[in-house]
Amino acid sequence: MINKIVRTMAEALDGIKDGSTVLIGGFGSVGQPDALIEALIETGVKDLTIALNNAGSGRVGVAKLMDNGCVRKIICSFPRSSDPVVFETLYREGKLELEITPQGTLAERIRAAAAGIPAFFTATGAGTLLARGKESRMIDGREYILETALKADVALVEAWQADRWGNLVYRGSGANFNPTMAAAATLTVAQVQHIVELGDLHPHMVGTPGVYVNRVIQVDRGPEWTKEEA
Amino acid sequence: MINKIVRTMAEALDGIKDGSTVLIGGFGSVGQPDALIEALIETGVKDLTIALNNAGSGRVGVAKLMDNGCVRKIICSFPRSSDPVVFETLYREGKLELEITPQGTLAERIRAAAAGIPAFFTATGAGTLLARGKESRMIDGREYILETALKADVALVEAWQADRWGNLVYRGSGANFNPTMAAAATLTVAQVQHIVELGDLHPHMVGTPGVYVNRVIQVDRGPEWTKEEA
Amino acid sequence: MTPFTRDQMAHRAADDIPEGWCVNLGIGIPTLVANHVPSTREVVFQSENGVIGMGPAPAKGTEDLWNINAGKQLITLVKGASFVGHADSFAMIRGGHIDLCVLGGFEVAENGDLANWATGENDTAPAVGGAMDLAAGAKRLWVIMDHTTKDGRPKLLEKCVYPLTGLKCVTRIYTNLATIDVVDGKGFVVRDMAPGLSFDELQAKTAAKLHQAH
Amino acid sequence: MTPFTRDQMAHRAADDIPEGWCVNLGIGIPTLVANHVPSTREVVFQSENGVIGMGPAPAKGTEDLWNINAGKQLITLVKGASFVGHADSFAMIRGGHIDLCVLGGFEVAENGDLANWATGENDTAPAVGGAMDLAAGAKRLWVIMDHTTKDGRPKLLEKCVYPLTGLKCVTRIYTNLATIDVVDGKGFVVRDMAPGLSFDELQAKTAAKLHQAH
Repeated sequence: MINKIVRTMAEALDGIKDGSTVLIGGFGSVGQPDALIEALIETGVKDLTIALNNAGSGRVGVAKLMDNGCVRKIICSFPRSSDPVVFETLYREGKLELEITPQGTLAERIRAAAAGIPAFFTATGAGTLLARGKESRMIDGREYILETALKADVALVEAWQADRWGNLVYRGSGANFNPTMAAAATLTVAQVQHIVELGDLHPHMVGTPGVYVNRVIQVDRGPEWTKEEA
Repeated sequence: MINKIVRTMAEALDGIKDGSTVLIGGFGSVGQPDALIEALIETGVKDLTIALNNAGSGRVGVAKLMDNGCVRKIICSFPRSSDPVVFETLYREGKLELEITPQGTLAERIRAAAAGIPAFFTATGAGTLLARGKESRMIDGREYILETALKADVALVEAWQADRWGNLVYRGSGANFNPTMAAAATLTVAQVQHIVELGDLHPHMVGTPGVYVNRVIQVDRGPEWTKEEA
Repeated sequence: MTPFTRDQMAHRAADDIPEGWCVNLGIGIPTLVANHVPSTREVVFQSENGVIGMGPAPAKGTEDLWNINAGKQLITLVKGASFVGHADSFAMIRGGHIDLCVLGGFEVAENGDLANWATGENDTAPAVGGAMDLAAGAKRLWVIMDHTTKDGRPKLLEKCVYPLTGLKCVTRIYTNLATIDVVDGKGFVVRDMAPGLSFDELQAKTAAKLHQAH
Repeated sequence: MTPFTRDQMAHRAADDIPEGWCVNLGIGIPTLVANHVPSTREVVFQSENGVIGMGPAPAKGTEDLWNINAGKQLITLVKGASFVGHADSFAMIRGGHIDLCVLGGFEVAENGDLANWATGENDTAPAVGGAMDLAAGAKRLWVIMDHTTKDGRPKLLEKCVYPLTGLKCVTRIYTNLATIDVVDGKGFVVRDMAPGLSFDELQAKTAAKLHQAH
């Protein structure tokens, strides 16, 4: 019997090594795997490269991960979120390497990794500072730059429902980076609000087929996040 | 009020010109816009380049489109379907140009057109006859070939349900090439089994957002196709 | 002379959006544009985090924490809304399926170049978000911004000084002083101005040649 | 000597598929493999037209015309099944997420090259389908085919004669005479043979050196 459901954070994050590249889902707090991030901090892992949209705010979650010295490099589109105190301090002190990638290029580089596309051309960023050092090419009279796949060792994602095959259903705008990241890593771990019986998810509602998911852990995100679908 | 629903095939196919590139959805008969293909034949349009997975079977549908001399070139992965009599005759007589593309590369070239990616590298076909004339490159020790976006003037697709915004819901394995093709053409026309009120489609069940669709026409595909969802 | 307020700037842009367009609104004043499109005119608002068909902010007590826009504000959905993931959302943007994007700006050049993400090459940790994707992908790009900086320097220039977001992408600018089209091969063409403002006064606050619309 | 039947070939391959693998089966004998995986062992069958979690053919009267496999045969779904479109389905294939693909073959070379789509450079209208994508993308590629052509020519060769489908992609071959691993740097290694067949007899029907497994 295929059963990807694990009961403890130790099992969920087993085997994540120093120096790994980790994709972290979510856009703002929506679809962000908070509990997995907390547990990752507790493992004491070092020298991570993390890729996600923002660089955390305040001193919790991703900010705390960086604050605790777990992160060597961050690949993101928008490091200045609402309260980027930890990021700005570490970056100013030269303790954090930053790779800025346009948000759509970030999503597409991860999608490319998931889809076996090592590199693709895009007009995004052509002629700007972010094109520096990148191959460029005129195609049909327009300039494009070559962007490369962003493959990862680990993806931490969040979803609304899962079954024991690891099929994931997202809620509202909670998909965002999650389905793409789930498909682009060697080890994908999903934090979910609800676990349901196999066969209870509608085949067309599945946002991430279980093929992409290695481990699922149920985490109650608390009363403010528990509102059921209408 | 946005209303993409049209009542006649003349409205549905208005403006399709000789020499157009037309994407035709479906895999086998599932998700194939039969009625739109029939109506396209009746317009008497000429010199089309059509892109789809198969080259038709028997003397109906796509085969009839070719048989009536509407098609100059076909881009597909598998021209030899169950009864490819029309294709084989025209091809042998030199009346039809053929571009064979691996099925996944066909899908990805159409997806690239939809996504603003003019070209991408893939390992599919590298080192084979289908790599002839294509740029190739070693990336991380593996050979890849450069494939280009397949953009189209028209996409003819089929779906289960639609609303007046052109949102489409697919059924069973009926999505196949349809959502990708719907997003890759200047003019996208959808043939659907059911039209529902705006707001009746679940936001997560929508396989093609209406943004991609220009016209919707309701066509009853007949009793064998009308079985409702369980 | 009475400059346009933030809401007036947003309202003027909203007036120019026809029914049926799919529109992406940037953070700040651009977000206000949605409030000024009358509910009788159907415009589809897309957010780069994968929402197609955003409605206004939710009434107190009806918030759904799962539904946010690109500025991470809570939103509602309209009938006909759908969700996609980030890769598909930016495929929609990059692939030219957004009829209009409205962004804020630091500088706009007369050839349509936009600078709105960094204030210098040595900017500490510049944050680009989805602006470059939108600049490269949207069918039309309108900028809403003050005509000059707080200390009075023009933001409409012959050539941008700050690092570019996109090249030749801006097609119209709504400022607190005027509405200006960016016309290929010609430059800035003034559509209209704030009440009481003369063309010469507007030209004096602009570091590139202004043209009068015919 | 009793050669393996088509069902025996499929059964032998099925026996080697562990629980949990995601498997894509080609048209022909490979499709039969699913029938030989016991229902107590969960294997996820993927079809390139976007079905993940195919079950057996439907019972008469329960057919759903919307659910077909890559061979366009009617299928059922198992619990846990999901659907994607073609672009996502081939992203799954090309991206290395399919544990195993089983295909038919015209020829396999001792370096793992596969030819299974065209019989010559002047082939009228060759039809490739998804074979090249699967050959390039699947983690493992097994081939099920007769050991020789109908007129007795070997199909296991030092080098393929027909146009290639994929390079160095085949990892195991199930023929009507033997099961043979393709080992990097070594070539064909025989795992087992049909009852009553000697190694020398098998070598005589093979146009490349066979190695005995230790």
